[in-house]
Amino acid sequence: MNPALNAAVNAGMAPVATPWFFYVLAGLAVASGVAVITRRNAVHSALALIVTLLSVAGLYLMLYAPFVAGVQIIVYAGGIMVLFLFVIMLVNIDRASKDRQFNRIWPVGLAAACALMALFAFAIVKGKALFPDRGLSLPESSNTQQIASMLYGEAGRMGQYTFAFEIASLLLLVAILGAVIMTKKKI
Amino acid sequence: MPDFITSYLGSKVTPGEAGNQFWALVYVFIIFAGVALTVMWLLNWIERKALAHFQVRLGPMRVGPHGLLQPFADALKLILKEDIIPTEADQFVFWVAPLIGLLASFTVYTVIPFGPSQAVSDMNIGILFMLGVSSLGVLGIVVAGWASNSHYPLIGALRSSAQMVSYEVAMGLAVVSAILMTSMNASGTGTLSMLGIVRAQQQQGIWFIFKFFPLGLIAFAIFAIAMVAETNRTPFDLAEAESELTAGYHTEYSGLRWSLFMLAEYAAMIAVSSIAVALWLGGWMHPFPNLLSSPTWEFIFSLFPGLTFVGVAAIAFIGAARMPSQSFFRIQRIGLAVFAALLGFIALVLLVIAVAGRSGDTSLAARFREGIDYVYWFLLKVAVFIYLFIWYRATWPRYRFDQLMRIGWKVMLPISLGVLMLTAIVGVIVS
Amino acid sequence: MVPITTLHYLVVAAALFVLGVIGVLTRRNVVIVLMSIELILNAVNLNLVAFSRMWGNLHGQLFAIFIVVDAAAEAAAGLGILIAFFRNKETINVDEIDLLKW
Amino acid sequence: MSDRKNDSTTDVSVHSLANLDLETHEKPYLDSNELVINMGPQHPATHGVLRVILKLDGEKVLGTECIIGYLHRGVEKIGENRTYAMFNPYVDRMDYCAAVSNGLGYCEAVEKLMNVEAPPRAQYIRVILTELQRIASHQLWLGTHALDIGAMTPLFYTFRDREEILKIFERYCGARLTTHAFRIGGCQYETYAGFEKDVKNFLTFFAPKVDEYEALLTTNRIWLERTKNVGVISGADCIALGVTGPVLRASGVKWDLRKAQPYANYSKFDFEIPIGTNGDTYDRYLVRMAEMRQSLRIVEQAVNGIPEGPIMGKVPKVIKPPVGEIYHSIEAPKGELGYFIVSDGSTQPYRLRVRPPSFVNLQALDLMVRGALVADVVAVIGTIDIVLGEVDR
Repeated sequence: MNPALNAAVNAGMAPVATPWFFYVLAGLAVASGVAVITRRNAVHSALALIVTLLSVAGLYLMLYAPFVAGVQIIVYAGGIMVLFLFVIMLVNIDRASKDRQFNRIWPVGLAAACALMALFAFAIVKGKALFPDRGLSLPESSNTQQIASMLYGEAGRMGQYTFAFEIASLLLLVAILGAVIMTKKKI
Repeated sequence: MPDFITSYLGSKVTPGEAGNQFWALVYVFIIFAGVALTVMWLLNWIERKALAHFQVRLGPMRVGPHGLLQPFADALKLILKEDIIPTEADQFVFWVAPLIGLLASFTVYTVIPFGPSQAVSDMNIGILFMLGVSSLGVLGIVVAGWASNSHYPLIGALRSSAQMVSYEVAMGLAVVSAILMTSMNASGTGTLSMLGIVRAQQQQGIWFIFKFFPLGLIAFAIFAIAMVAETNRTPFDLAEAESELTAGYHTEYSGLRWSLFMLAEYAAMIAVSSIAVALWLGGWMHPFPNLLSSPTWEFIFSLFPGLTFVGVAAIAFIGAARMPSQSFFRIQRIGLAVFAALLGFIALVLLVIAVAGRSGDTSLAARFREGIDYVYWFLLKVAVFIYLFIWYRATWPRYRFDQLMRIGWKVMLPISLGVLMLTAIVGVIVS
Repeated sequence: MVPITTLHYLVVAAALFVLGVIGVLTRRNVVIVLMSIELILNAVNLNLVAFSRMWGNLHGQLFAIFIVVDAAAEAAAGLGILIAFFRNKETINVDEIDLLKW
Repeated sequence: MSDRKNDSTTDVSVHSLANLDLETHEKPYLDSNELVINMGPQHPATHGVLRVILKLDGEKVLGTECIIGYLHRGVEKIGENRTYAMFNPYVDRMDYCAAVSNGLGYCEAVEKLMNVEAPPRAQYIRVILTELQRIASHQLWLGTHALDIGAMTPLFYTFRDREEILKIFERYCGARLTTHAFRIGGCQYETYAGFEKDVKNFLTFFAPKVDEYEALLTTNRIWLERTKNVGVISGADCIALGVTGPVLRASGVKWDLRKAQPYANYSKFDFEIPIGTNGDTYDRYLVRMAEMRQSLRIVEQAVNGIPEGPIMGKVPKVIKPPVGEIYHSIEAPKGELGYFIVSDGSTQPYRLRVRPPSFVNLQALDLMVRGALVADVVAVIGTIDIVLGEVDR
């Protein structure tokens, strides 16, 4: 890189991953997460969930995990959410959105969630020391290659996760078959 | 400041790689504005003219010489039209749907490699990002169909979502086989980066369409078919099949919102064509980069951009000269002549740059020449695809939904899987 | 501005997790319950990736990928069950799914 | 006509509209995929203002109901309030894509009622113009049908060539679409100078154009997939429903009124009746393409053999047919076009009834699209070749 460019970078054109960026993404994720569980209309919820997923993908990018971010976008936002929308359209939700939205035991559920939140808060506050303030920088540029070599192994050696990977594919196959059989009217 | 600019122009990396937000923003702006203008004006005009000439008619002729200003008139009309939102529609979703589609198809442009340093960013997961983001476009369509709260748009949306999800599978497998080819080098590591894929073709001295001869071609053909389905164009335009679903998912849309859908669709056309060019047709490289790489040939190829503009300018001049001689056409004739002169001036500038940048390797002109070359060859290849899109539209009827799904799952998917496996096997044997 | 540490990500993940739990425990609409489960899985993923960064290895990211696969399987199966259920019971309210067979 | 009566005993299940159940949803919330949509009256592919109510299961058509009458003008009632000659232009407005054929049928019916005959030269002119009109009508059908199936370009090709026919009409009688070309008893106008040359030019011009259309479509894979085995109807079903014209012939029934009950000199011309075998949309396409070629043959023979002589028969100034009734039908481009006229001896018909081919053929729609997909409905509506002006009258 040439010196002028370096100077320009140092003069305030900081790299993309600024704290500011984190707060925007985190805020978006949480705010639309709230929208997911409060919206009356399932399509609105789904759209809010897509925003959450995309902001989480952004957080992955900030964590130097580009491949996970890509997978998140392509599988979650592009695949699973389209499936969700498809199903929401198939099941007529007009009546569902006029129904009561929360079940009868919602205070209990909320209390349980609050307890969980308290637990998390406790753990985070007390266990601050457990999470050292270090961001070991992973080499972003070879992220995909490293993941690949862990999944598939290299030079004839089986990878650490090859077996798990195969099982995951089996799980997907079973899920597909199950979904097809369950949705068929007549088998 | 000039020093800053020249120093940047000398940089061999993309602004994203250099971590230079300012230049990245400038790039994003240039590319988005360029794409929007190309789509709105050039693509619109060319599609209507080409289609008209396929169909033994003239196409737009009135607004501007040979209808050159027609797209602007149309854009103005669409902007001024009443913005209708049906009462029964879901207001917010109806409003946001075209923006989703637009955002998805424009975000893709951040990783398109117009040249080795002529891209916004060289993302490590470039192709994955592209496929992912372009698959988000379907959300806009689905949501638009749902929000209209009307039957035709709903059927259009259902069709479109099923179609896009199905063809994405074959498309992804074809892309994977191209990515596999990038790993056929000494170190055996491939890449997902768009720039990296083109560079791999450069290093291996072959466009991937010709690699492992029939395999690359088949994968490319699969992609070329799937990308037509991805962009909802004829013969796979079932989502907006005019004769069946009136207008499919955008039946209830009008005015500006409708034009946003069109903008998104055409931008997506350019985007997927760019993927095809980058993955199989050598991206920014001129033809036969390994054979014709001597300085003389470099010079000859660098003349092409200028000569293209000379040709276009000549066509425009001939058009001006052939205008009927009534006084009514006088203003049009003058307009066309001015336009031709403008094109000629651009041609002159390009030729001057090509000649001036020939000698040195470090001078500013040389870098300009290189940049222009890269972008020119890339865009030329993309233009071929755009022409093919128009040609398809003029030639073919539309598939039926079950046939479309059958082709997607029973023909394209097995073939692309087979090609992927064969590519892997051949790659292992070769290396 | 404070530099972003692992703890920040943990807080975000915890918030998403709790939101997901609230959704699962209180909503009636099955589709939204399934979406809340996706929220929970995302929170877990975010934790894993943050820890992966903290420890400087990729195992966390790999787990995140496996969880995405799992989420896809879960969504397919869950929505399949939902459609089958909807066809038989004419409802998508989770508190009306109270019979083991019908 | 008699043999048709015999065949009508053939057992076919004509689906009644009652089993469509549009109003009563037994399971309204249950079958998530069931959808009732209105196709038309404002829809790009219903060829005017036809309204088809489709009951769909996803994309599959469970049933259809045609709602017609949006273009009803009471043509038959108008006929009872006009003199015979005054009513002649009205028939052009029924099937406005084949106005000349409509006029021919009406004029011949009245002539038959009055027991006069048009002179030979008039007969030849009539044959030339009606066969040209048949080509024009089929061209219009081809263009719109292809457009329905998604091929844009044939529409412009056919309109370009149809223009040549319309030019001949315009030069002959001043009008292009609703021509009012014939009069009761013959023709009003003598052919213009150069008429024969124009027609012959058209013959040489048009023969390769049919090949051009076929080059675009006949072996096109997508066209084949979209039309083969789509909208299949058997010959027996056609006869039971009264379906005539190319739809009937594509189902393998060799029935053409030009051969079966020759009128207007058709017995003098040498031509073939193209028939299909499967009765699907593709066969109907092939039959119509072949009919265009046959029409060219007829026009060629007619224009070469056109005799000299008067063009108007001996018809009184005030047309008052004797008391009686008459049914006369001709082979219009779309099928059997019949006129039933009851005369009470006055200057106006006592009752006038038209048997329009489009109206009768449209009945077959439900039979042809049940179990097919939405896209097939459009293809079948196109292939039946309806004109709403004629369906609704």
